[in-house]
Amino acid sequence: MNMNVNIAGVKWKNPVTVASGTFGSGEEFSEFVDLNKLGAITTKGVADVPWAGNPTPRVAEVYGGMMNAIGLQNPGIDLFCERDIPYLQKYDTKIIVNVCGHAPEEYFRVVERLADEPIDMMEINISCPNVNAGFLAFGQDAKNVEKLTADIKKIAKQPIIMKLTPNVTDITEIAKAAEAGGADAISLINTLTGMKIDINRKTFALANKTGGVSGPIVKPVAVRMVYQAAHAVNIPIIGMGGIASAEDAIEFILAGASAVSVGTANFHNPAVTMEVIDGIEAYMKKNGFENVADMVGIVE
Amino acid sequence: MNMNVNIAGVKWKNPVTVASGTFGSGEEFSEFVDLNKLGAITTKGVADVPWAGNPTPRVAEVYGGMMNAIGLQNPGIDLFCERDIPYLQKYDTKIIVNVCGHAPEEYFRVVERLADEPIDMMEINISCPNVNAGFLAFGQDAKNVEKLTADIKKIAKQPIIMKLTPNVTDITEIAKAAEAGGADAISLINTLTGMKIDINRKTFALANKTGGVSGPIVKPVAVRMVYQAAHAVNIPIIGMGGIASAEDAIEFILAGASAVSVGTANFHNPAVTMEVIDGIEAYMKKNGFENVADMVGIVE
Amino acid sequence: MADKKKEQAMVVSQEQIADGIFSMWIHTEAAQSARPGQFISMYTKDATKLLPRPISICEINKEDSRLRVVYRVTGENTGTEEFSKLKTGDAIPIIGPLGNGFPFEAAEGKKVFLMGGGIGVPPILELAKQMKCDKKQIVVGYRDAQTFLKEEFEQNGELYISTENGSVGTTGNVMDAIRENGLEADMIYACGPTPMLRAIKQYAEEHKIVCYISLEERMACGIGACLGCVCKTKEKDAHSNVCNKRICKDGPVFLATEVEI
Amino acid sequence: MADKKKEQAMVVSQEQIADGIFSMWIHTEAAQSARPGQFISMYTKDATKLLPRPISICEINKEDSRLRVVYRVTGENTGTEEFSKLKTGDAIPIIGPLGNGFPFEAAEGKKVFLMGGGIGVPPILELAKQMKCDKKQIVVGYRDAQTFLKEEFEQNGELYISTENGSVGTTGNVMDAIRENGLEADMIYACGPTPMLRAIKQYAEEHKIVCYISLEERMACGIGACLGCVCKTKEKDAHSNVCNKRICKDGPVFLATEVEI
Ligand SMILES: Cc1cc2nc3c(=O)[nH]c(=O)nc-3n(C[C@H](O)[C@H](O)[C@H](O)COP(=O)(O)OP(=O)(O)OC[C@H]3O[C@@H](n4cnc5c(N)ncnc54)[C@H](O)[C@@H]3O)c2cc1C
Ligand SMILES: Cc1cc2nc3c(=O)[nH]c(=O)nc-3n(C[C@H](O)[C@H](O)[C@H](O)COP(=O)(O)OP(=O)(O)OC[C@H]3O[C@@H](n4cnc5c(N)ncnc54)[C@H](O)[C@@H]3O)c2cc1C
Ligand SMILES: Cc1cc2nc3c(=O)[nH]c(=O)nc-3n(C[C@H](O)[C@H](O)[C@H](O)COP(=O)(O)O)c2cc1C
Ligand SMILES: Cc1cc2nc3c(=O)[nH]c(=O)nc-3n(C[C@H](O)[C@H](O)[C@H](O)COP(=O)(O)O)c2cc1C
Ligand code: FES
Ligand code: FES
Repeated sequence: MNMNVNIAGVKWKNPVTVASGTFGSGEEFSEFVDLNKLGAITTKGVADVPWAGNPTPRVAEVYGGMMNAIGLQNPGIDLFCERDIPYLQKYDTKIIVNVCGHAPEEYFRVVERLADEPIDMMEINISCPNVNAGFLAFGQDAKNVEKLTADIKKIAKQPIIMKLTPNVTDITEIAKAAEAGGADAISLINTLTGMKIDINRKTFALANKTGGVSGPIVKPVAVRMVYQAAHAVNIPIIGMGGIASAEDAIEFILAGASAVSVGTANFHNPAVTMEVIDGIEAYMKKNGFENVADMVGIVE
Repeated sequence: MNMNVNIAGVKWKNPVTVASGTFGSGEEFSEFVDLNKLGAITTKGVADVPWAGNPTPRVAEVYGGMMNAIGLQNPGIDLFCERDIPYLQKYDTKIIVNVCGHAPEEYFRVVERLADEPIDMMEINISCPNVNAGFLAFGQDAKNVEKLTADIKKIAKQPIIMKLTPNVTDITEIAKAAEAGGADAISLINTLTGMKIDINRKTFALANKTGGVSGPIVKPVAVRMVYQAAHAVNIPIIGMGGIASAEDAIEFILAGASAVSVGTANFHNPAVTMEVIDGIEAYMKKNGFENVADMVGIVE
Repeated sequence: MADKKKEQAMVVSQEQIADGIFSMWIHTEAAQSARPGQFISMYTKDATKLLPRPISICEINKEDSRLRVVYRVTGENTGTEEFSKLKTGDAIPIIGPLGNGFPFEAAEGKKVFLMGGGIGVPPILELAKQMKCDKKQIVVGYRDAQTFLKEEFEQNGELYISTENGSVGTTGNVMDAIRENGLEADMIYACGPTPMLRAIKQYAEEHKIVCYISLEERMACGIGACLGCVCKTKEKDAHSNVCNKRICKDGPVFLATEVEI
Repeated sequence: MADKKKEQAMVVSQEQIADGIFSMWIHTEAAQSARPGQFISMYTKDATKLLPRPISICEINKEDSRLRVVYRVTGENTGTEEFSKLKTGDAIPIIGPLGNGFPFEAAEGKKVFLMGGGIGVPPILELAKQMKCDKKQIVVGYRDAQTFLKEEFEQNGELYISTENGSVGTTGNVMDAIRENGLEADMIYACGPTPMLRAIKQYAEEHKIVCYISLEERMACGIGACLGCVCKTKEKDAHSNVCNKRICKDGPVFLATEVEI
């Protein structure tokens, strides 16, 4: 059974990583998960300078999922390079650094700073709905996406994954823009923008009013978008949105994802990634797949 | 306690109707629900001529909701006017006819045909994602929406509700377009486009591949969009998407909906609408609201 | 009006009668008006599973207000798996009886095949019990020796069995059983997987005999409102105004000649 | 490494000790390393409720590997309502112990206030049990006469009670109880609603005494990964590199002077 996947020239030992922001820098989960077993670790988003994030409450439970408006709190790229990258290097797994910013220049600074760091890939989060509330995120406009991707590609030394927001009319348009800009891969979906009102307190559940919806409830939309994107572009896709079991992960792979990320499910069961990896292998055995790559996109 | 609401000049006895397509023509539910108790009955979509709809399977269960790709099967406006409207007239409730079409002319024919029928409002479904697969629906383009609304308003004799799709980047843009076109009200959300893959059979759960996601899992997105739309337009909003209890309905009302529709929940509990109505009244009592209209949009 | 409702039926007894096949008696008002070939919508208590599971009525006991259902557990974490864990006294939310049922009265004086295959076998039992006809030939097909409901069938007609692996009765399917035993009929009632129904429909056409078949489709409402569960019809249907009928409301039993399968 | 896990703890006993307040003993490995002021994440079995419920450890019994939690049922259809229905022998999924706990060792030789309010009262019990200090003054505030855990507190220090409706002890809040009884201390440990903690923090500042407070916030991971549960800090925090600390990981107990509440 061959679980290896090749994502834009980077060989992962299996197709399972974690969704940015749901796994800290990896360290927080190291007591629960053998980090060596993961195909890759995707870190929380990091910006050029430290960000304090949004006021609390920042998280809320909703039926079958959650909402967050963390607001991309992060320690800034300098401390991140000093502390978090060396920590992850101790493990035999690929390192994907998720990058965020308010404006192109902020992204560039982080990408430049990371150029000579021992990381394997970068994931560019152009889709956080919680920053610059009131404005549409970069990632909702195809022209922005193509330009930003192209500009980042000029300075990046590692393969670039553009992470797409699902809050768009036509995901294929955005996926194609990322590809046209030279993205090495795309990942999707980021969170769906939602709202929860506490009818007893007559106020919003989140201080930020809106937040990003994640967890099992977003899976049907996520699978659809991965499928559509897979039929629109020729670069690999990292699929995510509600994956909580091997079955969920396989659904994304059959729809066209070359790899998958597990997010919110880590909060319900910190060891879920191990179960997902083992479950994919069991499915391959049962269904006669030699290579996990042979499963990608076979449901058309 | 005053449960009356005034939606574009039409007085409903309470703010609760049913979501189009989930309640047949009303008759199918009459054994379970006292139709006289509903604020309004919204019929399934009707087109100028009969439509056969999509191949089966047309429905699939997903975690916390369902997907459908009925494909707007309907008996055509002539039989509808002959049979379904007279049936509904027997009840003391408002009649809202949901109208669908593949092209503007098809909508016009239905709207014209309904002009002299004893119905109270029309809801224009410009958002069905299951028709013309591969093309974006009318409702995803603001210019289309404004033009179609304006053209329909020219010939319609009853107030017009434009029903918006959530599969858009910016719901406020579409809501404003409907208002600019002269819509008397808007309703949202229609279904989110999703996909489900059966990993054992290695095929799509729906013959149509994609389908519309509905039920509790869409509520956070629906509440957010209702809130955003309520802050973008001055016409009344009929809110829906995952309402399965009075608490859910109240969440939409506090977010800015003047009335609400109950959809998928009817399949889980055919009498749910009665519980929603009674529960809203109980909440008003407990929270000291004299008029249901006083609750609309108070969480800002 | 507004007299039907989702009710909390009560589990009277439950037993496993074959690998993955369970038989449950429930106490329910629905028993009073139930007919063979009708079904009930059974609901799970898992808050993430919202749609009904349509399950055929296998036996009716009006006196004690009881219905029997026989169903297959289709996998892990399914609604049917949840049902299989219910114990005597547990509540189970249902709606029913639903659908039209078999027009068994039409069989009077006729030589009849009552045919069932796989998990389509159960509804044939109550049909056999209520049917009055000249010659009641029950032809049921199973995968293997787990011929659930066999004893009950033997008490209600002439029983012919086919099994795919040949362990009991005719090796093959129900059509093979008819051929092997040289059976004849002038009317058919059948329930089972689509390939079996297709073969039966063709047989009925060739032999020019009236044939009723019970169909299956994914359902959302179960009461005719959502148009999820349609089948194609040969002629335009008066209600839908297109060539579609609703299996939950207009069926599940149809004249084989009126539907395209 | 990878030695912690979500475990299935077992309910040893459960009783209601006041209106809507339940006390549960569970059998869990977590008892071995637990400290007063730490909490556990309790998970519901409702597949629609995915996030943990953080609940403070109220008592620790290492010998029998047991923890006690005392919690309020916050409403209908909540996770805590589900917990309240658990019976002896039932499994309950938990992660823990989590957080830092009270640094009770620092109290040695000191005159101490151990203060709790409302549903912040429970963690004070194990704290009182483990603390060795010169003068152990337990000051706890309740809404009314339902002074749950009162007997246990009486056995572990000098007990002062305030009730909002004046039915027991001082009428008012815990600060009123201190004033009314003319109490003094040179160290404070407190847990309770934010307004109470604010008042205590101010009191400690005025009296220039060291004060530890236990904070609450909505959590998603409970283990420091999601940054959902932060509180504002006065100085830049070394880990976050901003003026935020994680309540689940860096807390829930903080020096009152280091956080802004
Ligand atoms: C009229 C009718 C009568 C039936 N009678 C019986 C019977 O007597 N005994 C029996 O074992 N089975 C019967 N079935 C099939 C039975 O409905 C399904 O096996 C059952 O719904 C599967 O549910 P699940 O919880 O096991 O599967 P899940 O996979 O959890 O079901 C998910 C969804 O798909 C639907 N679904 C899955 N399989 C089918 C199917 N084959 N047909 C229709 N819906 C399906 C479920 O109802 C549910 O909404 C009947 C079906 C119909 C339409
Ligand atoms: C460190 C810490 C220790 C706590 N110790 C106790 C205790 O010993 N006894 C006790 O009764 N309560 C305690 N609480 C509060 C307790 O966590 C909430 O009352 C509980 O989570 C509510 O869950 P629910 O299922 O009743 O409500 P739901 O409304 O179903 O909860 C929905 C979501 O909101 C979260 N939530 C709701 N209220 C709170 C709250 N006040 N604080 C944090 N999260 C909340 C839940 O965890 C869940 O994720 C503590 C909170 C924290 C942060
Ligand atoms: C608490 C939280 C924090 C997140 N932070 C980030 C982030 O920093 N960068 C990012 O690209 N996505 C972030 N996301 C989005 C996830 O990476 C993922 O795209 C999304 O949650 C959908 O997957 P899931 O349903 O498996 O959680 C965050 C999600 C959650 C729940
Ligand atoms: C089976 C089904 C059929 C539907 N048919 C229509 C339709 O004909 N016209 C329409 O405007 N919306 C239709 N809808 C969308 C619903 O009216 C509603 O907008 C959506 O389901 C969200 O509400 P819910 O989550 O309460 O179901 C349909 C939904 C379902 C589930
Ligand atoms: S299931 Fe809704 S019409 Fe049959
Ligand atoms: S709850 Fe995730 S960091 Fe505290």
